[in-house]
Amino acid sequence: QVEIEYWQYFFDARVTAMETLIENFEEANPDITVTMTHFPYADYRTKVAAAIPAGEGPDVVQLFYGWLNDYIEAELIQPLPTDTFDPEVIDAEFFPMVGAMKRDGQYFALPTAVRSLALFYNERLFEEAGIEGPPETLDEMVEIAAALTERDGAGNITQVGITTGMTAQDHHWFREVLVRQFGGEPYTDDYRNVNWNSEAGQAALEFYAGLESEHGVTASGFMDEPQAAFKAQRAGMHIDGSFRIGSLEDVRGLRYGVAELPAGPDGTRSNYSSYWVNAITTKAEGERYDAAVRFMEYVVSDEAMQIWLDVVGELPAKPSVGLTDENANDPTFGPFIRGLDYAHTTKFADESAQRQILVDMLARVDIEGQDMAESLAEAAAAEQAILDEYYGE
Amino acid sequence: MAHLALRNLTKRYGETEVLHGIDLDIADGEFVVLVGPSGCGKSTTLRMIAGLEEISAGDVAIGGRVVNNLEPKDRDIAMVFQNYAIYPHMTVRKNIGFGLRASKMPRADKERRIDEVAGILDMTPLLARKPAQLSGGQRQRVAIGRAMVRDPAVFLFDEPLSNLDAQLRTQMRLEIKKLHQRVGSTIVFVTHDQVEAMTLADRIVIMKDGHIQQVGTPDEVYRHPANTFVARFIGAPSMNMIEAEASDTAAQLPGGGAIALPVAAQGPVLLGVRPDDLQPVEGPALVEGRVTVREPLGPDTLIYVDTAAGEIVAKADARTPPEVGSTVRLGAAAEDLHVFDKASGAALARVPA
Amino acid sequence: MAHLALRNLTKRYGETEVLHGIDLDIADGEFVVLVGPSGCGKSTTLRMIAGLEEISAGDVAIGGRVVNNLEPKDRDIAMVFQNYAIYPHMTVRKNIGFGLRASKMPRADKERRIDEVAGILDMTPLLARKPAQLSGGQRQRVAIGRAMVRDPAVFLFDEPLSNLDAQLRTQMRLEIKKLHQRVGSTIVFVTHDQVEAMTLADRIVIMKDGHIQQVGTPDEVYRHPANTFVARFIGAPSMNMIEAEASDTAAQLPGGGAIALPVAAQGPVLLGVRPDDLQPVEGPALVEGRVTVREPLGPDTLIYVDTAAGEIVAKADARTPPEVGSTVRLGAAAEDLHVFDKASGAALARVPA
Amino acid sequence: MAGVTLTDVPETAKPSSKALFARPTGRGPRDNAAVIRWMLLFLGGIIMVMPIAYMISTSLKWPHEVYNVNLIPEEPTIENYTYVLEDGRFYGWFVNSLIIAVLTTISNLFFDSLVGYTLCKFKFPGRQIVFIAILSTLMIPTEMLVIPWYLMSQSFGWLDTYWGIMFPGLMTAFGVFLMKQFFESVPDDFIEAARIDGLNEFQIWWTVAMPLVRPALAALAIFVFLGNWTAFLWPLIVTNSVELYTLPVGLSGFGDEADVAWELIMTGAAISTIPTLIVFLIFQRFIIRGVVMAGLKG
Amino acid sequence: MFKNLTIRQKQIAWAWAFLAVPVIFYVVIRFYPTGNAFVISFQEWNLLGTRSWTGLDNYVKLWNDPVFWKVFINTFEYLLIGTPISLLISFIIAYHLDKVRTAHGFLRMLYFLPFMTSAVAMAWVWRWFYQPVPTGLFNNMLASVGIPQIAFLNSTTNALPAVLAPAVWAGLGFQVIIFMAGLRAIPTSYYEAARIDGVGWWTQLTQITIPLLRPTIVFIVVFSSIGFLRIFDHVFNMTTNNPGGPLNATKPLVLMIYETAFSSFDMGYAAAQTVVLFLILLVVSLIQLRLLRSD
Ligand SMILES: Nc1ncnc2c1ncn2[C@@H]1O[C@H](COP(=O)(O)OP(=O)(O)OP(=O)(O)O)[C@@H](O)[C@H]1O
Ligand SMILES: Nc1ncnc2c1ncn2[C@@H]1O[C@H](COP(=O)(O)OP(=O)(O)OP(=O)(O)O)[C@@H](O)[C@H]1O
Ligand SMILES: [Mg+2]
Ligand SMILES: [Mg+2]
Repeated sequence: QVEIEYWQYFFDARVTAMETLIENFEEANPDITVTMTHFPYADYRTKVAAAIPAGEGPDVVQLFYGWLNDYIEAELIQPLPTDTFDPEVIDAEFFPMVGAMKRDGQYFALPTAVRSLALFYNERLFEEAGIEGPPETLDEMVEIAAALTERDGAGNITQVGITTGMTAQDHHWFREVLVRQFGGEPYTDDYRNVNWNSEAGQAALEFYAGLESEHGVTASGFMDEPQAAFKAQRAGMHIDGSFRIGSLEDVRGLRYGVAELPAGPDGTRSNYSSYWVNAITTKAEGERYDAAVRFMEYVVSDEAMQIWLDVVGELPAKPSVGLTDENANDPTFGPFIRGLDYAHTTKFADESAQRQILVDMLARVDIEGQDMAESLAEAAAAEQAILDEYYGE
Repeated sequence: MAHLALRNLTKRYGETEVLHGIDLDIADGEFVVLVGPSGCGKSTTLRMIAGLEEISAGDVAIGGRVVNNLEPKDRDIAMVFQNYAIYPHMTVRKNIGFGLRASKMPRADKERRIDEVAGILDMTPLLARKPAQLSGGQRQRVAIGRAMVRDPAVFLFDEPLSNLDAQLRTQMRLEIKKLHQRVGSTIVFVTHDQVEAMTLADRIVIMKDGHIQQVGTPDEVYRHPANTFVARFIGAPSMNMIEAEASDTAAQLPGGGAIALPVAAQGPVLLGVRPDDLQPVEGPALVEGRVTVREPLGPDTLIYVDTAAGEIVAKADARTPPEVGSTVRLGAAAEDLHVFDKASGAALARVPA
Repeated sequence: MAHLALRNLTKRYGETEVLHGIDLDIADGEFVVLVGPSGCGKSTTLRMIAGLEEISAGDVAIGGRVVNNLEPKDRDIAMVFQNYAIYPHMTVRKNIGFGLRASKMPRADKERRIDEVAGILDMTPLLARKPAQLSGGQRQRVAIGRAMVRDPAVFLFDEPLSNLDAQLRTQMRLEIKKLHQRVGSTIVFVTHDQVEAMTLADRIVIMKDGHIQQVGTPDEVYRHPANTFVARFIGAPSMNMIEAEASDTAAQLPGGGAIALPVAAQGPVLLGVRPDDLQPVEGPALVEGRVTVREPLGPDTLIYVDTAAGEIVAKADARTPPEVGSTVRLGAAAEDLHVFDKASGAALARVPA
Repeated sequence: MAGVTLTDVPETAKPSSKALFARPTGRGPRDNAAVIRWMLLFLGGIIMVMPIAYMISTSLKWPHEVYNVNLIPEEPTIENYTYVLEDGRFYGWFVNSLIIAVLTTISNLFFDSLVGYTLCKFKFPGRQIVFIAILSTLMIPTEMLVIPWYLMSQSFGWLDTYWGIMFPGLMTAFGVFLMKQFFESVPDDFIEAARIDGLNEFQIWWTVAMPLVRPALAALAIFVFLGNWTAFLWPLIVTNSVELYTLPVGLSGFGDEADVAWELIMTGAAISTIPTLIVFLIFQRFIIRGVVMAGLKG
Repeated sequence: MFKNLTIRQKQIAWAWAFLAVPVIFYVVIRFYPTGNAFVISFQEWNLLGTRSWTGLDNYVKLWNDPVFWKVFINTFEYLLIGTPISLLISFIIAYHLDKVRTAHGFLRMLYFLPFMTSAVAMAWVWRWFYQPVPTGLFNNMLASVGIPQIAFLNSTTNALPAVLAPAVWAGLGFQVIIFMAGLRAIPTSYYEAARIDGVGWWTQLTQITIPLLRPTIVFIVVFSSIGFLRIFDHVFNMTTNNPGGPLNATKPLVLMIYETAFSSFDMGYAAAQTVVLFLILLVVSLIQLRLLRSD
């Protein structure tokens, strides 16, 4: 009888889903018991960082993909055995961005589910404004947004066409979607070099900042948070991740649709994808290690992915599960799953710091009236500094 | 004119009445002392005169004008508090000058006035000091100075000496007396110390439980107390009280024996006799008993005698006091006896001498 | 045995020596009072006896045993503090019983002892009250009760009465005197009030600036003060001091005129005369001047007289005191004159009477 | 730091109950001033509790109404309260918080006052240094201490225990300083009298000095209780099992990466204010008297 | 042994006996981690891996970090705005509250309530108050009287005061209570004497109340200064989306430390910042206490 421990952050649906998975797993493996512990999301990272190096952690742990480097470097997690997790098979079966979990030909961690971005739109507002359907391109998006924007007598915006906010998901949209759609490549050298300080980057920034300054279809920080404005039905459109679906469901009276992100001027489609992965810590040894491997195996199985999608609403990490007709054409999940096909995953050195740089870049333009190109250059240099320091000069 | 009149002055705190209609007339320039045990309403009376306490009923008139609704500052009074209330963070000069802040006097005049007052109080060298650097008596003088500087029509003192030690008390008592003689203001002075009352007052007002018991010159209240309360309160050690049964001008004593009275009375009476007036006698004694304690006071010695009438205090000659344990027989002249009705405690009128 | 001995008792705070080698022997059962002006070291002495203050040099011996390093609780003493130090959060019973906490007596015995002490102090009905519900005198008795309950060999009192008003003081003074007579413990009592000292003490110790000035019975120190300091300190009002030029048994007075001395002296002397001993005279006067203030005290009246020798206080008969402003001539019997060396202040030995 | 001996106030500054509550009653124009003063203070008080009113209002809203910032909910509901209270774990968290806050408070009352007493009433070499050293602990943010504490708890086996949650807060410099100030107002005579009566120093502190600073202890109790009741970071780090969560840690689960259920947070906040409010109401009478002595004497 | 000590030595023995447990506690639980922070400030450590010595690198980095200097200035802005304002407001409230008897306890509770309420919940409410129209309470009020909108939070100049306001608001109750205690300790006879002397309320306030309240004022100054120099919770909760923003306009030192430690996991750098904070606090406190002592 082996007992192993599993850690993840707290989110009702995730906990429920994992409980189901554990139940199923324990049924199939009566000699193994899995205990799950979960912590509040906001401080999960701190908690894990305090516990695991101290050897207090679990045998199998859920990590954000961006943290992997540090955990590998500190030898806190161990590679997945190649006999069970053949890298070649994984390369073939999983969506391509999972490849980021591979080091020296070995996978260190695997996700059950992944996320991507899509455009949410308020169907009631669309109908009231007589708009047929969601925008296909950025230009269309701006047009529709203009039609949805409302102002009071003093000219203060009371309803935005589209929400914006670098602090939320827009920094991903900017980096991996807009920059690419305006013809650029945000990073080079496996995300070690900032490359968005370019014409494409500038065009992307001009477009993004222009939504407010030029077209007046949005107000950054409107109603504090983009999702709040959308929930309060004071926003026509809203770009967000798949994890938002669950909370929008709770909002009574809100009818919304989901569409793929609008295509770029030249028709380019792009998306950003992120995921949480499961990994085996170095604490697991001997039979616990074996049990952990078996548990990992189950957690990334097709069955687990479908359960995860059904319960949590997160997208399966394998096309074989995700791109089934039923899933890919689901009115809600479909656009996200289809987005996975052309999604990119940023390799962050310090996600919050890198996000902050984009937040500040826009703030300098908005609040301080700095020239866009200048602000862009400054931001790029700052991000480069973070990357340099992280990867070691 | 600083004639001060209290008419049916009453104070209630919520339900409880603590002052039951005080009537009192104080002439211009008079020095009146309010005495009485703790809680009898002395401070309350004074504070109503000052305007610090609301008047529940009755009037306070200063110089013939009813001031009930005037603010303290408009009453032309000054007050010295029991704890001095001098400001610890100000120099003596500032403290004294504080009384002039509200006045429109030119600055130079104010300074002159402060110097003058400091001179009178002998405090000129101390003007730059702070209260912490002063002795108790000096602090007291600062408080008086602050009152004097305004040259008010009426001075109010609330137990100004009670924080001082005996030596200093005697000295300050004298200074206040001198101050009064010099400036001639009306003074109302509160104390619970009867020695202070006796030495300072033109007239003494003895209070108890919110009622006036007697008003009179020190001599009057000492010699002719209106009732047993006043008799016991004035004079230290207290007057001895002996229960007796009177019939006309004679009384039957508890230890047996009879004595002549200075006044005609019937039934149970209390005979009051001051320790000073008791003398060893050979003949018929007022009281007789064993000496239990001897207290030498320097010039005199007090003896405590256990008698049939209870414990009696007497003053004996310091050089040849009776031994503790010895038996003494004490008597008093008839004119030194005070006769009170036992039931009411009121003094019985004397036969005119 | 509770013989108490101080040998060269010295106290230094840092650099400053505040007690300069006190030597004192107190017999078992003796009532000794320490008096002296504020800051003279009375409390310090007492606190070193109690073990609350470290001894800088010298010894304290109780019952013949040096106790310098013993903790207060092991010295078999009890102390009553100036502000009583009774615990506001405990009932009277608990406060009194507090002194027995450390004792190993059985519970029932302790209770009995508390009741006994409460009985002696007349506090039995008050045992369940808290200090806030007691009057000043009652609090004082609680403090004494807490000391008594332990039945210590030595009682130490540090100005226990100075917070009380005059009336209560007189009463408590008596109770302490009675206590002493009943329990017969050794008592060391500190006060700055000389009346207290006179009335309570078997022997008085007069201190000044950390030195003992005189030790003697109340009568001795009153009648034969060792120096001008003692002469002035003991007796109220203070002894009058008149500068004079002596040659043998006569002295030249400042206002002119000469007077006979009870002792032979040469050169500048101070003649001390108590206010009580000054009488109006017809013939050659000791002093002569104008009456400035009159203070009636009840039985007597004090008069303040402005003379060539400075201000002189005298006691006059209360019934016929001289008017303020009138001129009086005062004299004293030669045996009532105290003669001091002007330079040293020491008393000059009297011719045996 | 010992410079905070707040001297300079004369003996007469002793607040008597009479001095505290006797105020000259006004009349005439002063009456009007009093009414205006009262109105303004009341108004100010209302403004002060405005955000709290919004908190309560939000806790009574359905999720869809949360972002409509109106004070009166259109469709008030106690659904959130039922949800929070029906969550079985809530009671467990509540009890955990209560146990921890109460125990920590007791410990602080004991140790802070013991140290404060020692620093105030004993003269010994090193006194000043000890005081300043203790005070200097106020100058390091807790955030920097949690990692060492974690490692420490781990090696002592304190992780995921009540003790582990409590130990860093067992004593605080704030409490020591506060108590030190309060003990200054306890007359030495009380202590010396007890010495003569044969008590040892510990008994003196416990039976004589402590009861005399009861008001101070009450004030300290409120502050410590409040501090521990709302503590978040350390309880989060040190606990693993949901059963051991304190209320703030548990309630933070109402937020996740996607969004924060503000109506539930507000509900939780409203509920968790109740115990502190009760503690405050019980002790507030003492606070005034307590702090008087702390702030101003000695 | 103990018996032979002098009384003074026995006292010392008792004192250390009382201090024994607390001293061990403080050494182990407080000083050791603090010392640790000092050591880490000379190291590089990402919490997960091993530590390595880097000498003064972290300090050099700090010196050259423009964000640090911005944060340094912000921290002092919190101190210099927060302390006097909260001092003034709480004094005014306490001063008047002290004179009120009707429903005194109720009023006092109103002012104390914010001190007891969850900072997270309150920050959210305040954030909503600050929003532009149509949702923000303040801007709606401005709009209703025709005053142009104010960008409270989305501004580099207004954000710091806007974030500070809830912090002041929350701490007011505590300060009011201490002030009231101080006020009530001033003997009424001082005021009665002043009334008899006929001086006005302003003179009473400036010549009597404030000088006599000085010890209380100093007490509050020292503690609220430590509080404002260590401000964190309120800023963090008010700016959760963009901690310390916009453009670091509201970021205090503790928030920077927190981010460096727990989002960037640069423990060495965070430790260096901690050391700086420690020194600032120590110097400020000692100066304040010095000013007090020199009285
Ligand atoms: N604010 C008050 N509320 C209720 N009763 C009061 C108040 N102030 C005073 N008293 C009561 O009024 C009575 C008179 O008090 P007052 O202060 O005038 O006495 P006093 O004669 O000055 O006594 P003391 O010699 O002790 O100063 C006392 O019984 C006291 O308890
Ligand atoms: N802790 C101390 N440090 C320095 N000097 C002190 C200390 N305590 C007392 N003194 C000084 O020692 C001297 C004697 O003080 P002590 O308290 O014995 O006087 P006292 O005779 O009791 O006076 P009082 O009648 O005022 O109580 C005083 O001059 C005092 O200033
Ligand atoms: Mg009075
Ligand atoms: Mg003394």
